[in-house]
Amino acid sequence: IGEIQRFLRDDGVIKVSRTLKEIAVKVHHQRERIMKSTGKVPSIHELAVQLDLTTEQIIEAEEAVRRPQSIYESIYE
Amino acid sequence: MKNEVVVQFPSLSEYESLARVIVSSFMLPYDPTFDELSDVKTVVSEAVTNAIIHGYEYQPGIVELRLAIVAGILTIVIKDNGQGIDNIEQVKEPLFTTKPECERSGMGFTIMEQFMDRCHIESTPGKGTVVTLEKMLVSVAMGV
Amino acid sequence: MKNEVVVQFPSLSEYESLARVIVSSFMLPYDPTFDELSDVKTVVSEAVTNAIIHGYEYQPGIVELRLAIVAGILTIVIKDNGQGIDNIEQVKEPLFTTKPECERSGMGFTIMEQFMDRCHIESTPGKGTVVTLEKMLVSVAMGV
Ligand SMILES: Nc1ncnc2c1ncn2[C@@H]1O[C@H](COP(=O)(O)OP(=O)(O)O)[C@@H](O)[C@H]1O
Ligand SMILES: Nc1ncnc2c1ncn2[C@@H]1O[C@H](COP(=O)(O)OP(=O)(O)O)[C@@H](O)[C@H]1O
Ligand SMILES: [Mg+2]
Ligand SMILES: [Mg+2]
Repeated sequence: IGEIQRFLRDDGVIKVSRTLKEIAVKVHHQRERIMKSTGKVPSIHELAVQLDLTTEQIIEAEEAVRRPQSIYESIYE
Repeated sequence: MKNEVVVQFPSLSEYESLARVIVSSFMLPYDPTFDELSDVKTVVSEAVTNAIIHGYEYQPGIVELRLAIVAGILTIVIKDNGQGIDNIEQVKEPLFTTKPECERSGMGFTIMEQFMDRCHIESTPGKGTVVTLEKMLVSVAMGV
Repeated sequence: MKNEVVVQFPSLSEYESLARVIVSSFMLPYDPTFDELSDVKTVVSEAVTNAIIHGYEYQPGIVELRLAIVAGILTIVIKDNGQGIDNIEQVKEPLFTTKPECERSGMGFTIMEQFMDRCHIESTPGKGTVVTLEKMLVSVAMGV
């Protein structure tokens, strides 16, 4: 993620919505993985640590993929 | 209330998202699970949407959101100064809605009662509505 | 202010993150760039931290955050009712800090001035401080 962010930063005009969507996908996969292996729902903190993200990023990402605009993007990308 | 967060925002549906991230961030220090968080976000969405579409009927107004956690109990208060509710028992009934034309499900209050440990409605017709929601946080309850 | 969001939260550093996600959620409908959002979150952190550690000196108090976007200009107001600032010109100077023991960098206001288009400080000693920050949003400016 750090790498991606650095790349995106260089570009300068990359939209946040895009980065957040990528984070949301990672979070979703990790959550499924944890639930399969432990049978428990992970906490946001656990996911943040495992994915080297901040809890803030997870909250933002989860919300961003709810937006109609993001749905539009994921359909047409 | 101790350590309370108070938010006022315009009665526009674009702020539903704001209310959801605020409650998420507020709960974070209590290490919520994904599911806990998603339940709470859902009820906040329901209550905020109600304030916007029923309370203010899409007219400009201010929605107030208050959050506090005391002794492991999360309290969420959602307040509007809109048209209020005549019959509180009736609106709590599953599938009851006064806006069937809006494709509303009439399940908002049912969801709030289901997902939270307490759902209390106070309302004065012509003055507005205050919905108070409470939930015992599992992680805190378990002493995690 | 039109379409303004007002948030009051206790002067505890755990709410710095709340302030950051609030501003982020508030800006997101305007489809900000990565840099824009990260700059704005940084200045919000700086101003909120200042209110907590300098304004209230870690004593209990309320920090107020106000957000509005009008004609593509984001306005952020951070207000405390803390001890206030004696010499505003002085505190704006790079590296100036009254808390060198805290490993503060003295760069808070310099960062705010750098990252935002406007940084205005109003303060009354003994009464509190209001910091007003403005930024023209690129995405809006470009009509994206
Ligand atoms: N904030 C409010 N102000 C006025 N009326 C409300 C409010 N919230 C709910 N109501 C009334 O309660 C009814 C049931 O609400 P709800 O269970 O959320 O179903 P729905 O929103 O789908 O109609 C609404 O149809 C409306 O008449
Ligand atoms: N909200 C505030 N209330 C009172 N004093 C403040 C406030 N914000 C900043 N100051 C004063 O301005 C100085 C410079 O602030 P800043 O540039 O952020 O550097 P730093 O926080 O690292 O000291 C602080 O050391 C403090 O004396
Ligand atoms: Mg409803
Ligand atoms: Mg500072």
